[in-house]
Amino acid sequence: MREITYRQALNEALAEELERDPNVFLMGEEVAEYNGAYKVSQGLLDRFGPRRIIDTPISENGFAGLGVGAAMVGLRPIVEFMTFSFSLVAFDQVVNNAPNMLTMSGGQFNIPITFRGPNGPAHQLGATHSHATECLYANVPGLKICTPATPRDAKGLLKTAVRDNNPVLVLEAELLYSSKGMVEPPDEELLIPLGEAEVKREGSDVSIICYAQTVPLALAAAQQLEEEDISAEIVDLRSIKPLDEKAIFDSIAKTHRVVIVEQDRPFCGVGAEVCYRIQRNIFDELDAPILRVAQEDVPMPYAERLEKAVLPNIDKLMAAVKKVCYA
Amino acid sequence: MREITYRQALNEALAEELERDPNVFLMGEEVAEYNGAYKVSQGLLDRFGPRRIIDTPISENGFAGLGVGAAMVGLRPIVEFMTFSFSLVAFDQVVNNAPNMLTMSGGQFNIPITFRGPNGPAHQLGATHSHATECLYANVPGLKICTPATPRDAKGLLKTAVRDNNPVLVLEAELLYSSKGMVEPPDEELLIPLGEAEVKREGSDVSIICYAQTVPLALAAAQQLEEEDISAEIVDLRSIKPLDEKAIFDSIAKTHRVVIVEQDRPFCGVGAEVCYRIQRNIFDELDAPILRVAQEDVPMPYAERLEKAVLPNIDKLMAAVKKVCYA
Amino acid sequence: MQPEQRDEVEMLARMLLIRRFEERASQQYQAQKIGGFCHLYIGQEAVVVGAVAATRPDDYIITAYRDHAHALARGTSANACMAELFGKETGCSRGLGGSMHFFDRKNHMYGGHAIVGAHVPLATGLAFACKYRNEDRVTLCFFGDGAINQGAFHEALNVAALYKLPIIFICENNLFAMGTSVKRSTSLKQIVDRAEGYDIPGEIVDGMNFREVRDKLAEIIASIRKESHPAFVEARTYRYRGHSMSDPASYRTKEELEKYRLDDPITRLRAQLTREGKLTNEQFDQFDKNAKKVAIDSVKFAEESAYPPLEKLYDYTYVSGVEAGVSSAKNGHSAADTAATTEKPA
Amino acid sequence: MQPEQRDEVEMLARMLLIRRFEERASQQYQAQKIGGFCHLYIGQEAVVVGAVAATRPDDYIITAYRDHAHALARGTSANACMAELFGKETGCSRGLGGSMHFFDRKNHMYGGHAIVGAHVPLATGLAFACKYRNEDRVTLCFFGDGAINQGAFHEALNVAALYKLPIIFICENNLFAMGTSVKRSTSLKQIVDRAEGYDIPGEIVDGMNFREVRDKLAEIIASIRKESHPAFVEARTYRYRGHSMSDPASYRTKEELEKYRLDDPITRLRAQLTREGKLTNEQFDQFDKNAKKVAIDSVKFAEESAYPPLEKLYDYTYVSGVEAGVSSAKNGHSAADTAATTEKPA
Ligand SMILES: Cc1ncc(C[n+]2csc(CCOP(=O)(O)OP(=O)(O)O)c2C)c(N)n1
Ligand SMILES: Cc1ncc(C[n+]2csc(CCOP(=O)(O)OP(=O)(O)O)c2C)c(N)n1
Ligand SMILES: [Mg+2]
Ligand SMILES: [Mg+2]
Repeated sequence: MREITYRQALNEALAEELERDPNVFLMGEEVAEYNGAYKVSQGLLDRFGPRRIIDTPISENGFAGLGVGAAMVGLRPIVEFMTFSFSLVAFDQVVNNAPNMLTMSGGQFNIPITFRGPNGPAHQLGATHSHATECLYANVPGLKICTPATPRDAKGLLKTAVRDNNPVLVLEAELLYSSKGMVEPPDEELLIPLGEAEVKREGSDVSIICYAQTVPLALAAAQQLEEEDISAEIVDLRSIKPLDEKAIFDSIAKTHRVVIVEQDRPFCGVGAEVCYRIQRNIFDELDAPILRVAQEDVPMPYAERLEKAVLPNIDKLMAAVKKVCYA
Repeated sequence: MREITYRQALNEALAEELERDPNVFLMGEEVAEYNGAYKVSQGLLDRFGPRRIIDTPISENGFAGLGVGAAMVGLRPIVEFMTFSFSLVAFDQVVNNAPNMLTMSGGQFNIPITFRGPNGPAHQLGATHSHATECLYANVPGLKICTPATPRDAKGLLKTAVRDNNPVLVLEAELLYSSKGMVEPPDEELLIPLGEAEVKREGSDVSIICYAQTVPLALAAAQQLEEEDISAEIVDLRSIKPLDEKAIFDSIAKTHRVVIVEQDRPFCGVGAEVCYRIQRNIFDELDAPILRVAQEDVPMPYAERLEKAVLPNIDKLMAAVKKVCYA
Repeated sequence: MQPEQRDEVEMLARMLLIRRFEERASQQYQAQKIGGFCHLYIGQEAVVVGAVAATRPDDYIITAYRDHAHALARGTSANACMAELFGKETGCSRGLGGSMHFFDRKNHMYGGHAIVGAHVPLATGLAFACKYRNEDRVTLCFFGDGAINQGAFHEALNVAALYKLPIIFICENNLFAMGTSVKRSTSLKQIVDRAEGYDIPGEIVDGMNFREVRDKLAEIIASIRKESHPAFVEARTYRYRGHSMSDPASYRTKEELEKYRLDDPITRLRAQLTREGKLTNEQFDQFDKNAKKVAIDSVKFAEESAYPPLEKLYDYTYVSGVEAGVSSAKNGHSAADTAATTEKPA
Repeated sequence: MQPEQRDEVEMLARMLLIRRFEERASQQYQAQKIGGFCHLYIGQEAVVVGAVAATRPDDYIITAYRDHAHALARGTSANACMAELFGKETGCSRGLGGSMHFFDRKNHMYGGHAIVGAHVPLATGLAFACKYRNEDRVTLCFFGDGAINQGAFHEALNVAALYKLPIIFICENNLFAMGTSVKRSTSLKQIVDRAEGYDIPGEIVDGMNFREVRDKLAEIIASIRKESHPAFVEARTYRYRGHSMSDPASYRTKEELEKYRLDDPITRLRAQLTREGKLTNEQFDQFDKNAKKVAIDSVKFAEESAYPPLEKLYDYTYVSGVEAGVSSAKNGHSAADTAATTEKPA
């Protein structure tokens, strides 16, 4: 194991999959000559050449669709959205063509495509540039969605996504691109299955369900809660779809109290679905109502302190945990 | 009161609002010379002329954006999507430009626009043409969403939507266009506020929360349940956003048992949000887990019996009700 | 490379088959054996058959929802097509796609796509794959006159031009998009002019004339096989029926329709072949009889076929199995996952 | 109607103000007083100022995210612009929009839009409203060379042509979209050719030349006011800085940059006016000093302004109140509604 950044982990995943399979190619705005708007594809053009690392015009709907078409005949495209906020102009291709093709063709065409890029609010980018799209895409049957929070998960999930024979969205966390973590060395194949959550910290009093940018937030809260004698278990979903119900239920069977902290907007957010699954399946395990911490339900303002007030933060999370613990 | 169809109710609402306010215009594919793909705009071109009833090319993103721009300078556009499945190619305009403008401009530009058209599965239209979009749009702050189930609600909600100073989506139910119901006469102004649910049938044993195409389904189930001595209260949400929590909570305070029957897909669907609100706020009122009946989480198949198996139906609803009633 | 020359008489027979198939489909729709939307191709037969006559069987084709003819022209059996309309498991999309979503992988027919314009980017992906793999296949992308106003169309044409993809964009200009005439959907004097905005060479062909379509396409295809590039073809044609089965088409005059009927593509090719002594009346009648029989038989086949089994409901949402190395009990299928979400009858 | 002629010296002063404002913005961004993305307009000043010089104050203008200059050119105060960058309540969008979302209703500046291409349909809506109301206003819609490959752009141009809307599409072709040169984003020899695909008249102007921009725009505007129609202008220009503050712009050579700097729009107009005896060196220096002072003062103003109060967080999601007749305690605001959804600190 060695310590690398989340960005580097993604870069390694891309390089390894490009190396392994000549059908894999990377396409998107500024991915080649510019080495990626966020430098995730650094060096790949040099290494793999312009046939496989392809710059596109600003035509998200067009190149997302191109990717789906190429996948129909067996290529394995990795399509980068500069951010998932821009995937909204390609929404139709992502929710109609990619996931429906298998059904509509009676099983003739599966679509082995990976859509990836940063997702969710970054820092002061305003209402149009701060979309957390996970719940929008999770609603769509036929898509798989993962949301890595650590360099190791980023590498392992992205590699798995590329190999999956279905359309997979890898929703990265821009604010974590420079964060560091321990990852297996390059000569050890690292594949993390989709649909498996991970307990990032064990605890006994309350389960905090989190993913992506809310994982470090939850871990920080757990530390603070420790000082107040509340032992929090941190369950990182890692994949939103398929959802690892068992990991969630197992944790709650231990703690009987849950807070879900999510980076998306509240109305029909990921936490709502998780909450439904919990109360439906293990209602009697619950000693308190399930609480959620999400964004406030307003368009993202630019001003820094307003943005902070909109986002989930440690104060809100601590308050929610204490509430479910009646502490 | 007189009996008219849901389609006619919408047509009256459009005509009355066009008559009342010269800033109101109707725009969309085939709305004028063809009198509407589903004949909702029948006769409006003859009555109001081509300046105000406007046919468009097949450019949903373009004309949705045109509507938003026109609304910035005080017009009150009614934009028809032939169906909301086609709104997915206009997703960016509907979720970015319409609802964010007020925030982004610091309150300078509100967008008094109405997007309307049929939403949700109709009959054997397949995966691309059967989208129930309510949960996708409900996630977006700045939008309001209503889902009328009866001719009276259709007329009253659409008229209110046109007068609202915010972007409102009126998600109509194609399968109900020809259904009939009692509506106030044309000389009585009918305005139904957004954000107010309606108890469509009183009951004491279980609350069934429903909207749009699931309202007649719930009413049919209630009748059948009656025979089995289960008294179901039918709460028609009418608006998804704002959501009438009070009406929901009041009903559950009486019945202590809930089934939510929704026409959208399950993952992060409307029912998930409703469920979260209930368990969070009136956890102790619940005598059983909340159950939901939604679509199966698969792309809509064409074959009739498979489509039926995917949709919520009376058998699934009855089963869920009996389960929460431990009957 | 020489443009492929398919036997003209065989191609005429295929046009007849399309015509007779569509007539049966219409009848069966009215008898409520077919659900959903149903868009017939009658009148436009020379476009797709002319185009197919100029292609190799391994070239790619893709189209919109008015797609029965594209499958039939490519060799999908009438049985599989009719069974699809009936929603039967023997259908070309196993009854899951329906009229608007015909697919036939074996015959390189990549759909059948029902969101206007949305398949045009897919087509660039097919063409991209050919170029990526250094194959000399050409992709034929069909769409209507209404589709040229969609953003997806625009983005795809620009990318095709930029990457010099081996693709032909074929606009089947039948003068109407539902009830909207071309004049009311774009300000262009002729649709082909749109290609100029991308520096893509454009051509107009008489879409009622099989030979003209075939020869022009053959020429373009030969050029593309020599050196990859995109091309645009406006095929001027006409649909005799309404937009879909539910459209009375009252937006046009009887006279207009009659004018086009006089130009019928089947009659025209028949006359040419007869004049040239390549076809007798008896032969034509035999072809027609045969086409009718195949169409009728397809109804019988469809009727007798089984419905897709309910147990398979969850089988087409995800393919299970991943490429290499990934293993997990939970990976690759969602039935268990989703089953928990909504309620089933006890 | 005569094209408006604004005083050229005043317009030069406005270009200077833009230049000095952007320099301050750059400095303040580096000092981390400004957050998010920040795109500077330095080098392109003649485009928007030339265009504004040809318009009436009640004409509509709308642009993308490189928008500081468009507000300043239209008369938004430097104070309000800088305060917006600082996220302060005195900003032109009350600190809620930021660099990419400048709005000024009073000065008919309709944003400041950050999704590439997405404001082009909005522009057609502004123009539509003018035509609907029988006003003779013209809408100026600015966008970059990268935006012409978005579907939204395409749909908007077609609709504008079809409805004959009073709108000028102004492509500020600064040769790059982030790091992608125009040559790599479209196959066109010149961008203006794209307008042909819609039958919209197109013109190229030297975007480094104030007078050329103004005169060409004045001519087009006069034509539109006489009879409503769309027009397309490709303004050839150059941005001296990187795409945004975080872009080192290593995709272009120093020589290329220097070549354009020699053509500087401010230097050029200054030289013209000086040659013609309309401007002395002293006057110019005074303008420049003044511009610098206004920019510096705007920083002070921004610094001293208050942040938007937290209590107002929910005030800009919905306007309360509806038009007529609708009444309900619950209608029109969602604070209570949403407050219940997520947890607040105790
Ligand atoms: C994005 C989208 N908008 C609207 C529709 C509804 N619709 C289906 S076909 C059609 C007309 C298309 O006309 P054209 O492209 O000329 O093809 P044709 O039907 O003439 O073959 C419309 C509006 C759709 N399927 N997709
Ligand atoms: C739909 C969308 N895709 C991508 C982006 C990211 N992005 C912002 S600006 C830009 C380049 C635009 O270039 P151009 O249109 O030439 O304008 P310029 O920056 O040169 O003024 C890109 C790719 C975006 N904002 N929106
Ligand atoms: Mg047509
Ligand atoms: Mg540019």
